[in-house]
Amino acid sequence: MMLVNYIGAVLLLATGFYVMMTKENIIKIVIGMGIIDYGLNLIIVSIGFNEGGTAPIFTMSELKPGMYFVDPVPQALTLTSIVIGACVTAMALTLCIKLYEEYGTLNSSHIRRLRG
Amino acid sequence: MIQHFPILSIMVLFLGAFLVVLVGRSRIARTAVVSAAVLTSFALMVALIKPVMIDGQIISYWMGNWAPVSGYAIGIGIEVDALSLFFGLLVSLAVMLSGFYSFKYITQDDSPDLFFTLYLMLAGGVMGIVLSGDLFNIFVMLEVMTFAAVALTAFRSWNPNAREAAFKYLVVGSLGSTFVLLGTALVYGQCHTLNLAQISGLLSVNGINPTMTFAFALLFTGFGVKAFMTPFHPIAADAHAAAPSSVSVLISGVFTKTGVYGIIRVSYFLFKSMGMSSMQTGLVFIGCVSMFVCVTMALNQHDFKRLLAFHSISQIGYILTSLGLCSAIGIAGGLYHAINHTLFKGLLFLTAGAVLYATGTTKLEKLGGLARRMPQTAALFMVGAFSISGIPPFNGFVSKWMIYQAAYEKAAETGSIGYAFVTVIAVVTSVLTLASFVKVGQSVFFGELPVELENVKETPLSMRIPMWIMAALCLLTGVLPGLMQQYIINPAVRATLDYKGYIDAMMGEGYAAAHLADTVPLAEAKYTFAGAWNPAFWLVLFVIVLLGVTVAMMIGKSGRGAATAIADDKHDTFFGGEKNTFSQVGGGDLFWGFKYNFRRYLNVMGNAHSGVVNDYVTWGVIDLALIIVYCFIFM
Amino acid sequence: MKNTDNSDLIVKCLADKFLPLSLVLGLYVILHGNISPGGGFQGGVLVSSAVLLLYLAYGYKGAAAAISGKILHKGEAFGAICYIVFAMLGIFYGFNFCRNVLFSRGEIGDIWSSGTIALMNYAVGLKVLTGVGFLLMLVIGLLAADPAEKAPDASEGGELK
Amino acid sequence: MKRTLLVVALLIFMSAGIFSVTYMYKNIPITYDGSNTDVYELAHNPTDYDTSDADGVASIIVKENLDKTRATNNVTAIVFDFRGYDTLGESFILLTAITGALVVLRKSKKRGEGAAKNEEH
Repeated sequence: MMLVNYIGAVLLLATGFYVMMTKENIIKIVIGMGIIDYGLNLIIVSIGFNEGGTAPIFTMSELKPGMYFVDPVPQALTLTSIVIGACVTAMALTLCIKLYEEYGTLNSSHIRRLRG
Repeated sequence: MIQHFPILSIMVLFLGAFLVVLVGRSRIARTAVVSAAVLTSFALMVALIKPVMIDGQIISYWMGNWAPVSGYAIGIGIEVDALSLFFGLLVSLAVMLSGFYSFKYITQDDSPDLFFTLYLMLAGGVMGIVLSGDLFNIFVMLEVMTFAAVALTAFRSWNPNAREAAFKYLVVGSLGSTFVLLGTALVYGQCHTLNLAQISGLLSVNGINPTMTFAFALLFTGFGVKAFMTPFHPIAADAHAAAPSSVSVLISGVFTKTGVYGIIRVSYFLFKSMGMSSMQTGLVFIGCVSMFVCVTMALNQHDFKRLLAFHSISQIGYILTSLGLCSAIGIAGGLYHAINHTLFKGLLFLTAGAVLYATGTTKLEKLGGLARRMPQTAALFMVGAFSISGIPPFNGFVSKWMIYQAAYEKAAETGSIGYAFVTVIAVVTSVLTLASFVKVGQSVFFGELPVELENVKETPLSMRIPMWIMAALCLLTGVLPGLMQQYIINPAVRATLDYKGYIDAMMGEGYAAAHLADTVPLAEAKYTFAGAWNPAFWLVLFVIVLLGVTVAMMIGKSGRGAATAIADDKHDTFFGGEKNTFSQVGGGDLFWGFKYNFRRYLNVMGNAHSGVVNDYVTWGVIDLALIIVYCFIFM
Repeated sequence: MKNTDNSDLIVKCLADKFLPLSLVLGLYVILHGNISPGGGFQGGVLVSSAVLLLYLAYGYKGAAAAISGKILHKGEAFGAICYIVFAMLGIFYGFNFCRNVLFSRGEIGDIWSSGTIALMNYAVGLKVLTGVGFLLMLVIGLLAADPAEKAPDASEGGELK
Repeated sequence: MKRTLLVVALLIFMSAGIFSVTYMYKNIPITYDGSNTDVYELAHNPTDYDTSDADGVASIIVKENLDKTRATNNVTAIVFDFRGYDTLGESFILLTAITGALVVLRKSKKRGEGAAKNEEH
């Protein structure tokens, strides 16, 4: 539980939203989505963090009395969420490649055949 | 044995998807695998009607037998109450009918094996959401569903708009997923668990603190994105228009239902915020804005499928409005409308797909007179149009009537003029819906047949059968509302209002009583349904009128001969005196008077639907900010 | 990046040396996923990086000669089916879905001590190494197809060589 | 106009978010207070360890893991056993994304061209 991590995660999310809202290059929009993913992963891992805790693995030789673990559940959630983020990025980039082929530009204000 | 049915009905769809990857190159194997998967899934859902809907049993199923230990749910649970089963039935029915339709429909595209892989993935993801009992699991399945929907939107390689629509859909959809995941993380931080039932029990104990208010706003908005509530609707219009029609059925009839389902779970079960009148007002407001904005946008469209897409969100607005009323009849109306929305919207999209299959275009200006070439499709379209506009013997009337009645009762109960105004908006929206379907019918199925469409043929039988089934269901749910209410709707409404039973079924008897001492009670489950009309009379009247009109037309025809399409001079004055073969008003021009008078409003809306993806994200984030402020003030 | 004629001997030699290493490391991470940090997913990605090594050394043609995209895609579906079947073992044994039915054998820390977890780990490993490998093959295919159509860019090519 | 709305919305999100997480940091107990769980004791005698005063899912999972699944890596045990269904979903996502990439990147064809090809099968 670290306040700095929490606030950092919120700032990362806000940065990602800002990038997605203002940047016209669609690659940058994808980067914004990536930043949001990092913010999410950071906040999930931080929720499970415990000051002084060790990795939640029972390896006999390293275990000493008085040790304690951090919460393993958010780490498992983060593993899933990282993969999902990677899939979002992969899918979005393939679409970007195709859009560039079709429109000859990466500028989102020119990619607007569907409107109104 | 019966407790395995929900998980099997999810896994059968996914297994089918993987088998299609392995054996999908051959058409027979592919058809067999897909049919088996969708039929098995539907059959398993139907088999659950008896125990869950009628006997009132709630199936709780722990993955890997990880039952709760000392009051904490450690594993993932699947929980099927009547509400989940209601949506599960809806989903599997739409998936089955649309799947059978696709076998023939998709032959115009290449690589159908990939199509059916993604199709079954989408279906499985939606089933996973509505049957799941775990918040993070819902997020995971939401992502499966979103990816499959995005990929299917981009599927038509010959449609130049497909990739653009898919990209916008992916960006805005991932925004929604972000909100849901952030909300889930905060809820885990508060409750130390991810099980829906346990969260529901624990949140009342701890009360609603600022973190949970923030989480509620995030979860609500996140599921709102999936339901395409108003600031998020442009992407839905793009996606529907670009996707193959059988996928449009799924996106409109099934995908949006997960958003509705999520909103019900979040606001009725988890946070129980629907007990507060301010939250009810908020949801009703969102619903009203959705239905009005989208129906006016629909009047302005020139593309068949895009128009249908806007209507789809407009009907979602009805569902949200009635759910926001939080009375038994309101919820019943909303759920009834959810069924009807899937049926008539599916039917309309399938007819649009049939038109596209036969003619190769959905532009209203290029079509016309197809009723002569495709009489069955035209008849089916009329059924769908009557249903969506709420003409009595069809199903739209019943649910809309219930929604009007619920809004009016709410107004009488609270004494606020606002809820009476909701009824007015709902009726006006219904009228505008009818108006825009008059436009579509006139410019697609009636009027002059363009020369290019002379040798259009009726669609193949395998595509017409699912449409006829949907039309029959539209009529049946319209004339048998009592039966529907008794066996399908009322159990779901009871389940919606009975969160204590939901918690107890999952966490063990007495858990809810131990934790839910001081809860705000939701609406009491009293059922006072519409009074003095009997759908059977309406059906008889409708048949009589139909027969009369047919007889009159036949008599009239024998008098006038076959010359129905000759030019008549009386229209010439409106068109500069030129003698055309037939004076048809183009599809885009039918409501030019309306458009002219509302040009300022329509200009504003047109600028807002700018097609730039940044703008859509901006509207989304602004909407989130508004909801956050609203929740922090009133919750 | 533009160097698709892969005449670079150093890259080739290093790739030949590193390819087995990366494969072994990835397989190790997959196989020991249940008792040490890592797991099927991470190991799968490590193994699939072999595609990139092949591409760097031998170009798209070399990579495509060694690896077939279709087989990778089918392998991925096969891995997913394996996963579902392992999860369904629970139902066949009379328990619930995802039930770990083969556990309680071996001491804590043994490779077989975790039962179905290990099997699922391997299924996910197979799925990820084929899946990500296939994705990389797709993207590499795009890179390989592009330069022929585009006009040569002097500012980029001149500095890289 | 749009810029102003955008900045205001972002500021609202940031202030509400920071307020919420600060509240969570100060007032809400952490999800898994590890100091209540004697890991050393647990590792040597997993069956008898008592978890009746659990403060969250994690403290039970850490115990149940050694007792029932015998995987030493807690995270892997959660990923594949306690929440194995999520991992299943995650692998579905990967397959969906890859199939989606394949769909998007395939060569674009004219309408109806696929029909002729299908008849061969």
